[in-house]
Amino acid sequence: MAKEAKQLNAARVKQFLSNYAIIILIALLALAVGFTRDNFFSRSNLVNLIINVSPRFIIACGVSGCLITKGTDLSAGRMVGLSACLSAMLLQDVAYSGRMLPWLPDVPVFVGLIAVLVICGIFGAINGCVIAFLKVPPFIATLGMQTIVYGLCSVITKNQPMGGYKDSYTKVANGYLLEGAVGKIIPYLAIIALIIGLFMWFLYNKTRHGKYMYAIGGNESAAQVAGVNVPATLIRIYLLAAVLYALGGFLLGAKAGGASVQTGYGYELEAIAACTIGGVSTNGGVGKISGVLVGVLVFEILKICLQFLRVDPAYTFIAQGLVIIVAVALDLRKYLAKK
Amino acid sequence: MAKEAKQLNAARVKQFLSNYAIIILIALLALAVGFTRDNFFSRSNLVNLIINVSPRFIIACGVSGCLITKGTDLSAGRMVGLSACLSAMLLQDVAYSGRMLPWLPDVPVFVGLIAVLVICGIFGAINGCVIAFLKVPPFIATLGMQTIVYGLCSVITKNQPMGGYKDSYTKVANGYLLEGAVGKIIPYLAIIALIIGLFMWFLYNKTRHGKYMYAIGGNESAAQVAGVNVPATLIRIYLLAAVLYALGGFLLGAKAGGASVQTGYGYELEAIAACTIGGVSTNGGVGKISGVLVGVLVFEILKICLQFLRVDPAYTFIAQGLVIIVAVALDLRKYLAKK
Amino acid sequence: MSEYRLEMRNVVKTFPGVKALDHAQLRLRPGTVHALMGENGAGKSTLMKCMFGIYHMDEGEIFYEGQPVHIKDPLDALHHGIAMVHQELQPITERSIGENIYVGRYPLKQIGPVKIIDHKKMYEDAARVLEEVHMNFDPRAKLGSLSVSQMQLVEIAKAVSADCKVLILDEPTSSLTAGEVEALFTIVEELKSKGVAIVYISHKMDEILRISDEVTIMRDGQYIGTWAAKELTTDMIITKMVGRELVDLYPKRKNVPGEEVLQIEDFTSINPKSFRNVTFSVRKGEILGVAGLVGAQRTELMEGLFGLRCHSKGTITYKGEELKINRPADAIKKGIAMLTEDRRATGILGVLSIADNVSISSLNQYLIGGIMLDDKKIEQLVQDNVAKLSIKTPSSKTLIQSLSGGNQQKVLISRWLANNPDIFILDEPTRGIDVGAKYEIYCIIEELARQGKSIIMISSEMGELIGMSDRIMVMCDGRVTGFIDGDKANQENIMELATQFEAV
Amino acid sequence: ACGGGTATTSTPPAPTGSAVVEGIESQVPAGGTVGVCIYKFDDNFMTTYRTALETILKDKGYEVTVVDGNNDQAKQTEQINTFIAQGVDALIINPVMTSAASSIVNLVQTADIPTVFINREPTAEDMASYNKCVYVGCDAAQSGTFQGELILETETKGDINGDGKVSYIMIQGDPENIDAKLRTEYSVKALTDAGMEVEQLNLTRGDWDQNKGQEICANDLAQFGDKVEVVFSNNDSMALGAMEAIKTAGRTVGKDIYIVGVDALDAALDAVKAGEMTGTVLNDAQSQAEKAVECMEGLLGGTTYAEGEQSIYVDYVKVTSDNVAEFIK
Ligand SMILES: Nc1ncnc2c1ncn2[C@@H]1O[C@H](COP(=O)(O)OP(=O)(O)OP(=O)(O)O)[C@@H](O)[C@H]1O
Ligand SMILES: Nc1ncnc2c1ncn2[C@@H]1O[C@H](COP(=O)(O)OP(=O)(O)OP(=O)(O)O)[C@@H](O)[C@H]1O
Ligand SMILES: OC[C@H]1O[C@@H](O)[C@H](O)[C@@H](O)[C@H]1O
Ligand SMILES: [Mg+2]
Ligand SMILES: [Mg+2]
Repeated sequence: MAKEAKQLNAARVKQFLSNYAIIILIALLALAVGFTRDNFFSRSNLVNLIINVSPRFIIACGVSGCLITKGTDLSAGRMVGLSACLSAMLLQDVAYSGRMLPWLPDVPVFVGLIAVLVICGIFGAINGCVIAFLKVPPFIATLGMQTIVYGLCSVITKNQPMGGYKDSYTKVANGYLLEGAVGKIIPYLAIIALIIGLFMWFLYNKTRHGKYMYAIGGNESAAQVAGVNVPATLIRIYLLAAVLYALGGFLLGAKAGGASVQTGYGYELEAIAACTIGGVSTNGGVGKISGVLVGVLVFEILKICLQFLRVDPAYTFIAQGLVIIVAVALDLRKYLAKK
Repeated sequence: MAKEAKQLNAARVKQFLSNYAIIILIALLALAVGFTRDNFFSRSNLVNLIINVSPRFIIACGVSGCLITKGTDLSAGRMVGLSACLSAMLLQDVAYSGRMLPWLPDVPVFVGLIAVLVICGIFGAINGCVIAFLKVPPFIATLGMQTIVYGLCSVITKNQPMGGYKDSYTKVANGYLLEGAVGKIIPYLAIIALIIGLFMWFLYNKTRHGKYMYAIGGNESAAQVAGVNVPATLIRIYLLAAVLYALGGFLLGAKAGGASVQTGYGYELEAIAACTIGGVSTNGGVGKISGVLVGVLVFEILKICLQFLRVDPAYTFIAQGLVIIVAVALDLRKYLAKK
Repeated sequence: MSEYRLEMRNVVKTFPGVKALDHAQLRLRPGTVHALMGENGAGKSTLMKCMFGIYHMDEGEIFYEGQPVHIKDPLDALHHGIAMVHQELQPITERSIGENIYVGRYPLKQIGPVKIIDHKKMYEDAARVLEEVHMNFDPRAKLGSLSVSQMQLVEIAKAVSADCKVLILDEPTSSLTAGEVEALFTIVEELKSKGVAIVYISHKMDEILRISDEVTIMRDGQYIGTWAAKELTTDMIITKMVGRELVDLYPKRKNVPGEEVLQIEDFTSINPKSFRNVTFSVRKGEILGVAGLVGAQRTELMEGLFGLRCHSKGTITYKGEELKINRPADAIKKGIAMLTEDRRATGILGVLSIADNVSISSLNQYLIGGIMLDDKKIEQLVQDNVAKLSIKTPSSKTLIQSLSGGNQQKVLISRWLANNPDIFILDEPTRGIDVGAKYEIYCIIEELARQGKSIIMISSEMGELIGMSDRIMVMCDGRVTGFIDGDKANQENIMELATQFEAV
Repeated sequence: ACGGGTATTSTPPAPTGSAVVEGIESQVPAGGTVGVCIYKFDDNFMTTYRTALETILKDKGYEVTVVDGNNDQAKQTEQINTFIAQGVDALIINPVMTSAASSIVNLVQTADIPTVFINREPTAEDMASYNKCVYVGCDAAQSGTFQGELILETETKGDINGDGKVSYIMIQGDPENIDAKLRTEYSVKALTDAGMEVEQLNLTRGDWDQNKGQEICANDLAQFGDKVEVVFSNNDSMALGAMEAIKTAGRTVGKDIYIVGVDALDAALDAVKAGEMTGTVLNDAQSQAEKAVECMEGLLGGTTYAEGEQSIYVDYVKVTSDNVAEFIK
């Protein structure tokens, strides 16, 4: 009996290690960097981390639904760009000389936000329809959409970079709750990300939509014969995803203080990688919002560590690539119950 | 009876139209451009088309095996780049002042080619092993590899673009069989692509490896039960794919007369799109080399047409994105089990 | 009110190259069990899928309680009170049992302005439903942790809990054992008394005669007729189904078991709950039956022998040579073949042709110059098998996924025959196969044994085991509990061994 | 106007200098077809450049096709081939890789099409073989030097904390780009040439991206804090992102930190005006475009260029709060 308990403990420790291997590795890296470099464990570095993570987490939340249903969304990055550009066009300061749309009256930030969410949402819905009704594989449908959205963005911005935002817009990304007395404590960005995270958690775990999503990912024909409206669910998923990319782009633009057609480039791959590192299975039906957060954190901590270590940029690519592979390889052990 | 025959014919025409819809559309576009623009139907334009298609076809052949086994290879583009850069480093003219490796003696073209094929092949084999043994999903494994290969390429080239190739290297891409008397008739590139195409057709249809590949794509665990050595087959597939990317990169470099870390960027998505347009199913188990050729042709004809039509590049993106989606939407009818 | 709950008239449905339904019909009375019978490929499942809105009919009408209806998709069918247990299981393995039962109709509760899933109610209800089908599983457990038969029970629970007016059971017992079948029958009786019209599809004659009130027989997509079950005998049904008479259920066995060729010693799984300390041997030309309840680990054991699962200790000796089998390819090389239990998951290569499916394991034999495949020889092989096993298919290029279940099974058998194995492990070889084809498969098995091959046959059908085996090995809970000679075997002595659980 | 006769007389200028080539107006009647190859369409600066170019050419009655090389030399080569097949009268090429110039020169020479290279300079050696090709552009090293000079022109010459050395962070563009390389090198060289001691705190790759500029700068400010005196950014996009990080970190440009970019984007000019950026460097797209068209017309009119005289430079311009008003539209 006692022996068994011991064995069990050893096995548990092993399982714990392999379940959380990548988190442990990144934590160790962070510790190592923290003890060898100044200011790594500083409030401002923590705030930076939170600020970098927030929009990416929102974008990754969007893509997670697509992945859970065995899909993907390659248009994510370009939608982020479109949203950032549209936000820029709508929310430039009226006093700014280089305004894209000089005839536009002052648009309240909130109105601008709604507008970009709606516009991107439409493209998301189109993604969903193409996938659900025309049965185009998500990879291809969203690859096409990626190209189309990029083209459109290029048309509307005339490839011109934009800046000169009004303060109320940049404030969204650079502002803090409880500023002043106690110092800058909680970035608005963190609050927005938190709200989205909670909303998504609720959606995935407590609503019919969430269950449908997991059911479709687990076995699409089973879901269908059980009466799940598969097309409607898929369309909702891709639409919601696009709305989240739009929010991500809106925030990213505010954070950077400018946008161009290039904005958001490559974010889809990063988001997909983060989700997968966080345990969202590309085989469908599996994935949690908490996992998505972990995946994004792993990436961003790695990036900050590499910059603190002043690693040559060429090598940072190699490190990031290795982390993607190793993280997922380690993580998959959970699922590979030995037969 | 007669009535049935007629119905059958109508149905056949309909099926023909839907099977070949995208080809017909592109052919119509080409005809329209040909009759409204000068020099479209010219020998030199045809040769251009063939030359543009050749390396892309070779690359798409490589990726097709991955797709047929329900995988993918996002590292294709960067491998093309690595190969182009390595070829450049090995095959610069010894007399060229800006040589990357000034200490290198003159390397025969053939030796250079073998070297890059072997080096890329190793990375391909690593892809295969990560996928087959560590069970990392192909999307993630090759995404990681994409980043790693890019980083490596950046390290070895020090981000320096390279040129100054020796004639015998550029000749591979710019030379013609039967040059002289009758004029430039058959580009070497076309011959190389043809050989590869025939080889791949043979491999896919007439060998065990090909059958195993389709079997794995059709149902991996059933293939395993049937005695297929799944890991070995996957490794062979990713290895061969990388060798083909290497060949593609080698030719692309010769064709462009230069190479840098940027070379090959984005080629994987184009190749995957071309394969899918050509009927390679992302659900696995389905796909033909002739289809791959069709897919690549559709893309390249479209590009040339758009340039002849002088379409604003921003709009060419939109057109290309639409073609990807529409082509696959039309094509998939074949596979949609009648309900 | 019409006399019939549901009526299908003149249903025509064609697939590329196949007329699956050719003016088929069906009339269901409330409160009756209506058996739908026919050979593999007769069109039974297709007809049901038309009723359930999975397929759209080319021609024909459906009347629901006398009114013409158009059922456009499964959701529509569910709204009409039609529920279906599908021949092909529809498991969502990554989700809980409870969620699988309530997928598509999760109980909701209102919280302020939003409706959320009522998990508590869902799991309570699920527990109750499971109890009804005599399954005492935690509804929160992952469905994937169950065996195939347990998943089938969950499917039944799902359909039963739908509170339906028409219930379609398409081969619900294909992987159930006797006890579970009894439980199912009790449920069916209850539903019948509540006035539900039930369609029951099965290839098991005894079940049909026991449970059904009416029988409709189909052949080649056509309607043959409907009879009251009381008027029919097994032989009559078979004659109407097959279109000719079948005299025997099992062939006369003329095989003579010879010397022992295969010895398994102390074979133990790495998984403590699976097979352990298994020792047995098989003779040349012997048919060894393997009996046991669901969960007896018969499948796991055989998969272990075939290299699909890991073992922690034990030896396999074949003709005096100890074999190291780590994956199926190793076993195949040594002349061992295995027809797996789950045809769809580990058998067929769906989008590939019949030719490819037949030849995949034996390609080594058809090489020209060691490299190129000899298409002519392969085609010959396929044609021989199609003829020998009377596989119903338009051509050898047809995709296997468009064949009926029974024909798929025959294709898989021919895959292994092509390999000319010495030892043939068959896991439920006649699951879902019609009587005519069953007899053909038995003949093949017998002939193989006569040629001196050794057969290991797992089956949950007692009759089949008793009728076909020279010896029966019985397993319980991962252990071998005994052997019975074929001619001495009967229900009772098998069950006794099959329930010898270890005292805890 | 651009060279007449076979020999234009300017010598290749030193990095900081420039030479404007005088000559006769082109006599070729406008109305030919021109193919323009841009290395990549979504490049900010090249967008301004090609818009200017298109406008000038169209105004002069040319039929223009502009194509996007997508940062892919192979693709651009294909586009050049298609232009040749189409039979354009002249080509204006912004090469993806200057190292591939010799191949391009080969192609256009065989087809005998007059060609103007812009923005990225091929080596003299590569152009030498074809006397109907010429390069018009800026010398990227000059923009770097100007960045350094902008810092030297500040009160403290970049050494805000007075410790005798300029501590800077470098936000680099895509390092393959010759501009990125030379700006990185020459901005610092200008300081050291002026006798300043420098310390590079960090060099990070921002790929010309504004958001990356913000993140990189924010991270560096967190790590090095007040040590950072100067932020060198290879272009304005990244500088504008860095500017956001500087604001958020509570630092004040001009007082405790300096930041310079290149390109003179509208937003950057605004920032310079507001004192939020120390300065930027104007890459004069309009003048370059005019010059390129002039040279093209010259070539069409029969002008040829001798070896060693095939590069024509246009100057960069330093922008500070003093002269920024001139540049704001
Ligand atoms: N999706 C499909 N595509 C093409 N042909 C099909 C398809 N589904 C069924 N068929 C064909 O229709 C016919 C009827 O098949 P069905 O599955 O209804 O038979 P069944 O009576 O249920 O047989 P079984 O007893 O083996 O389950 C068969 O010939 C089969 O090959
Ligand atoms: N350790 C375990 N954890 C979870 N499930 C298990 C475990 N061991 C066995 N099972 C489940 O119990 C099932 C029953 O085992 P098995 O399939 O061997 O029974 P069987 O006698 O072959 O029944 P059948 O006649 O249906 O094939 C297994 O398929 C497996 O899913
Ligand atoms: O090549 C791309 C780069 O070109 C530079 O000239 C410019 O200053 C940068 O902003 C960037 O556009
Ligand atoms: Mg059936
Ligand atoms: Mg079993």
